Amino acid sequence: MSYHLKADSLSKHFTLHMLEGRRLRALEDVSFAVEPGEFLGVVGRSGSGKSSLLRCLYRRYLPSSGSVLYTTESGPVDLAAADERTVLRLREGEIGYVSQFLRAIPRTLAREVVAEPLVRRGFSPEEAAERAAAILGSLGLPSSLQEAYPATMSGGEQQRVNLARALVSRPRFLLLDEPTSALDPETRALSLDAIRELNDAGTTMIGIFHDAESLSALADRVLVLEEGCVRWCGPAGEAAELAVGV
Amino acid sequence: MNGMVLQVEGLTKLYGRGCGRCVASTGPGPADNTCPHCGTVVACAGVSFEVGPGEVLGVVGESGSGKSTVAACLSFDTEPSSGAARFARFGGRDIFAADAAERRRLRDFDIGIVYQTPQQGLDLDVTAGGNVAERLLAAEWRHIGGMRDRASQLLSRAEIPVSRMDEAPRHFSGGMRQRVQLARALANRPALLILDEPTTGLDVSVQARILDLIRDIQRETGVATVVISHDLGVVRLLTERALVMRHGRVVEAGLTDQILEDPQHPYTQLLVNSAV
Amino acid sequence: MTVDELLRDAVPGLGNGPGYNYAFLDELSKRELRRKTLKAVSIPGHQVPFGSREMPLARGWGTGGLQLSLSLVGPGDTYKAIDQGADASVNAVNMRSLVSRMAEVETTLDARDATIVQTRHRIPEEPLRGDQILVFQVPIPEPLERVEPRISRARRMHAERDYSKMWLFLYESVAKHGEVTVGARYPVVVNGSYLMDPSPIPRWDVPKLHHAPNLALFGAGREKRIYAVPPHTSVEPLEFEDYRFRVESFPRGAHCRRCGSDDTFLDELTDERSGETYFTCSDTSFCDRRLEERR
Amino acid sequence: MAYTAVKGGEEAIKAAEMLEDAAPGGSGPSVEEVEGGLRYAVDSVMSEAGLYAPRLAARAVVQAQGDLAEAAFLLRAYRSTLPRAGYTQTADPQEMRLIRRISSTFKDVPGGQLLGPTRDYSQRLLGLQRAEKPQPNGAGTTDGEGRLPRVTDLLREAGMVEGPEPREPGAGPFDLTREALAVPASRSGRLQSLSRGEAGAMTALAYSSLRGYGAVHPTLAEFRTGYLPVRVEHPHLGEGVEVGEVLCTEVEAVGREMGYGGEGEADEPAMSLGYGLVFGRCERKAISMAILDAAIRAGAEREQGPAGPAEDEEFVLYHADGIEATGFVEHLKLPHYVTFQSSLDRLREVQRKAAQVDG
Amino acid sequence: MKTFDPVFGSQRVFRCLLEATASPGKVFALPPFDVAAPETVARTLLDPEVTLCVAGTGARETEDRLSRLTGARAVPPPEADFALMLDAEAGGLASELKRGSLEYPERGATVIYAVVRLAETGSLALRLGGPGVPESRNLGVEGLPVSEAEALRESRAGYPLGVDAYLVDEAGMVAGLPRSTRLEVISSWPTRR
Repeated sequence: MSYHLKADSLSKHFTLHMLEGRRLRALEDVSFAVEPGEFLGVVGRSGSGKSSLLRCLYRRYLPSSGSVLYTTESGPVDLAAADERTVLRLREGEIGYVSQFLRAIPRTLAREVVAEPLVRRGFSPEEAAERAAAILGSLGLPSSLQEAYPATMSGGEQQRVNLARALVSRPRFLLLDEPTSALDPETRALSLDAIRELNDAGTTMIGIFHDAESLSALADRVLVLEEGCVRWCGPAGEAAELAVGV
Repeated sequence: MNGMVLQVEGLTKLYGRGCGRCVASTGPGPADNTCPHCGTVVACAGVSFEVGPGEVLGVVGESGSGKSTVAACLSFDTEPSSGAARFARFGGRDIFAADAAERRRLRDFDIGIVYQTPQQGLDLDVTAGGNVAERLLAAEWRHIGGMRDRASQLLSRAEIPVSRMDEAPRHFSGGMRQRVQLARALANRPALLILDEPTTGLDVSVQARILDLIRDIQRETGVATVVISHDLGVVRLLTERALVMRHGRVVEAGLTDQILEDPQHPYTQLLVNSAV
Repeated sequence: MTVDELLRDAVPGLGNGPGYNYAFLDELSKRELRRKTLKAVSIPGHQVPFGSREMPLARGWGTGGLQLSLSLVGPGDTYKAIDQGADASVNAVNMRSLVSRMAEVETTLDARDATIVQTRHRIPEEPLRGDQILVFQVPIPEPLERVEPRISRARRMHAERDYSKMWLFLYESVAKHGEVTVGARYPVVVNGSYLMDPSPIPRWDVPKLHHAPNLALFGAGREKRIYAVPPHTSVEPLEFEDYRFRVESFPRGAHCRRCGSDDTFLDELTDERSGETYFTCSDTSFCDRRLEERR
Repeated sequence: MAYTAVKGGEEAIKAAEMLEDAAPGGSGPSVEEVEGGLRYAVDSVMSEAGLYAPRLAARAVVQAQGDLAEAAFLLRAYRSTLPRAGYTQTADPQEMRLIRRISSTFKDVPGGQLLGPTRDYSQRLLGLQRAEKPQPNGAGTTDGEGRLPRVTDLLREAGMVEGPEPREPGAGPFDLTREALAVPASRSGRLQSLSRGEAGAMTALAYSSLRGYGAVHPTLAEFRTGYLPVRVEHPHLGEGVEVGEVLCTEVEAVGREMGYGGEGEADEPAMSLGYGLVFGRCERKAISMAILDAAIRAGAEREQGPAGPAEDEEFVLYHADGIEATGFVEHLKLPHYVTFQSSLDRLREVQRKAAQVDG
Repeated sequence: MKTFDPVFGSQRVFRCLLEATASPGKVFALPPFDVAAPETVARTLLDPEVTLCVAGTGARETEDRLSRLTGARAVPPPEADFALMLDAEAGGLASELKRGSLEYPERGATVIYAVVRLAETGSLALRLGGPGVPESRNLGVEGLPVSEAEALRESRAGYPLGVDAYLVDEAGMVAGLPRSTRLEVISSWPTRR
């Protein structure tokens, strides 16, 4: 079976030096794989390690052991061990990440925040701005707000800016950490449409959602985490009987 | 050089006579950088890193960690005790082995530096335009009109009103002085930009504007940049990779967001958790 | 035995008054000056430090030029001294009397007859020939002194030919005043290499140094440095493409009240009675000759 | 009219000299009277001229009518005409025939304090009557045979003072009269330069260091005045022959500026040493010299550079020479009308441009 | 022949050297004395303050004599302020001499080559340029190997560092080759001796 990303015995422990070296285990021996174009949902109770997993995959956390084999356009790379420059290149070129909270660039207009990845890929500022406006519009952010600083926006508005920034460059692989949690049903639907559209176009995705509807609307398969360990992994339909932590 | 702009290897700077035991007797282990045997201060030792085209590397640490010594060595303000810094624009050769004339050329053309204190990087009594023009003059510009055009471009890019071009920075605010430094550092399109605590000591709002400016200009010019700062916010905003220094040694290196969210070294954890 | 007798016995040379060698300086001092002079000529524009001796003139009163002249002169020479262009100016008179007394040389007021011309602040109007040596008295030999008072740093700047601070000085004067404001002592580049202070000659005289047929020697006694411009050597004033070097200009119609010249460097004077401004040639011997010729 | 008249400079100079010679007043003291009676003036002139010749110095004082700067200048100018007949052997100040020896480090110093002839400790009352010259009892000097121990040697043995500076490599000491001094100077170059410095300038600079422009505030480990034997190598026998003696003042000052032990010693912190040696009884100058020597070395070691002008070697050495300083200050009396004309030209041009802009 | 006089003899020889330095490659006649021409040059410039080395046939004897007469100290070539090459054909000296530093280029050595003959043409033909030379000037030398001319040229590659040279021939003619002079060997063939 060809995979786009394969985690093998991935573990993440924290050593808290300021607290007499206390150790926390966030992930333990996690293994799974995602096929190209597949949408893998990650579920589990709060504190089960969902976000830690996504962060390890994006290398915002440094995995303690195990590997994360990722198939780039030019061959496999172990994201757990790759040098920083490789990780940065992948982040720039093909792996997107939407965090739970906005980590936008301060003092930068919403439209510029979204346009920036395009500019960095060589789009002209005008075209990047146009595409940014289009995607923000499709997520229901009025153009008046597009000319404002995201830091001044509501949680929902911020979340859409965040999502738009990830979607606009149409990455090959996208990590979604509760990208719609603060949205009202109407805009949530718009967001899910945009995500699905990209997924349909071939982007492989791993996502955490706070609600079962979003999950069932998008996920092909589901990975269930419990206290940092994989409890179950299988087709989305079969997961219905499992308790989905919200 | 593997396409790198700068490769620093084993950079070491001792202040004092040295006794052969200095490096082994100092660093994060003994938690000191003064040699107990001879009193030599080991400002930094064994510092290695590389910077690629368009990259921004952060060097974080508190005062005395040796981070500014790294900047001082790279800008020839101090002579390293050992180590090398291979530089693409210098044909991949070690800049510390450069002779005086080559060093001046490197400083004039290829390495731009912004110091924490403007009086280090500027002549406060020479006009803002003159401070920029000095770099151009070093590059053998000999047309006053041409230099004034270029200087006003650079200054206005640095958000200094052109109307103040013929005023001396002594009359400028701290933030404006830093912007003049930036314009001057970029005058000859350097291949490497070194920012040594570029916003330290400025008001928060002034800091923010300068950081935005630096980020924008860095993006526009694609100049490989090393940012030295004790301020994690500065490093978070400007850099993608970072080194953490303490007692003259690099204690941690990695992706900036990883260092900030998942610091490994006890000191880095302390630093991250000390942010107010 | 008196001190004088003791000294007379100890000192070789001629009978130039008790205790003084030929040309005042002892032979070892002359030798050092000569060695340094040859080095200065070999590295045009470079300031060669030397162990400047105290002279029977105050420091700052031309001891450098005097030491050079005294190390050069021999019985076959004819010596001319000018100050501000004038042979009769106090400093020039003093130099001439000292050199003629100590070295028994001919002196002259006519630049054409001199083998050595010692000068303070001027180059004679009469073009010099290849067999003549022009010796300058230099108060401040360091052209970078205007921008860097520290000798050790200025020396390093010369070593690196790092003259951007001097250029900046000129840029600043244009930025502030719309014009390069350097009057005399205009900085020049010799042989495309070293920045040099031509001593405080007016800008009027600077072009005369460029590819001159004669050797020019510069002596700074107090600052203890010798430098030189060999014949046929480029001497270029610092200038910008859009702000060219210009010599002094005199008011339209200005001319020498004595000889009528309007192509010489003029001194500006005020008529005591009428209060009017008038001009005379700064080079008095040249003026005398023109006056003679016109009669 | 002015001294710049086209003709007549020569005559004007002669006339000026005559006026000076004919200035009112008595004939002044004789050379002998000055040599014997104005001893400090003679010492000061010898010291600043760098030539030990009391008779010639007295003659210079007479000729300069008491202008000591002028007198030092006359003597130094004369000195530069003298050929060098040979070199003396290195003198050892330990051999000094002392007339004065003071140490302010310890209450009771080995060898004892020798106040010698001085009014240091008397009231400074301007005498309004001519005093009788007293006849002192005793020779007033040590014989130079029974060497007094050196306080700095004692301190050094106790590890309190830094070791001697290592000898400079090369043939011999720097010769200030033969080479131009460059900074950083060798120690021999620096000491020679200071030893010929102008007492007033050096006192001012040393004072600035004591006042906090710098941090050198030393204690006088030893202050000695006396006659130092001068020896030259016998041309045939090869051994040293004493050819005379010179009156000198020597000062060794130790400071709290922390240095380190000397070559090969443990790297223990120790006090640093400043050294001064001058011709004659120029006591102020000798002390100032020791302070400046210490200050310059402290300045060179400071990471952030000199803490004041007195610690800045180039500043001190290039400005302390009285002959150079007075000459250049006085040269402003010479005509400068050509350069002035050139400045006028520029000023007018700038004014013209300014007027154009305003108009 | 006239005895070399330290006061007036030196003065005249010095003026001749000064002219030769100021007009490189131009051939001047040294005033004749009872001393070999290259030695009059040495005796004009040397004194106890400088160092000397002599190379070539009879070097030792000449070195001793010059040391005694002038007080100059004899040292190995890399330390010498002045070098005298009695037998220029042996070659190999210029590359050993000191060239000064960027701050003190004048500390570079001065070398005096005793050659056979100086003229406008010679077995070694040099084309000169630079300060003191209007346009260019040719100098022919008999008795200076091309390798030495090349070594001299190489010594100035880092101008202002370099070695200054005087060529003195058997007829008492002198030509200066200060370091500011550009040297080009335009032709050479083996010399007869």
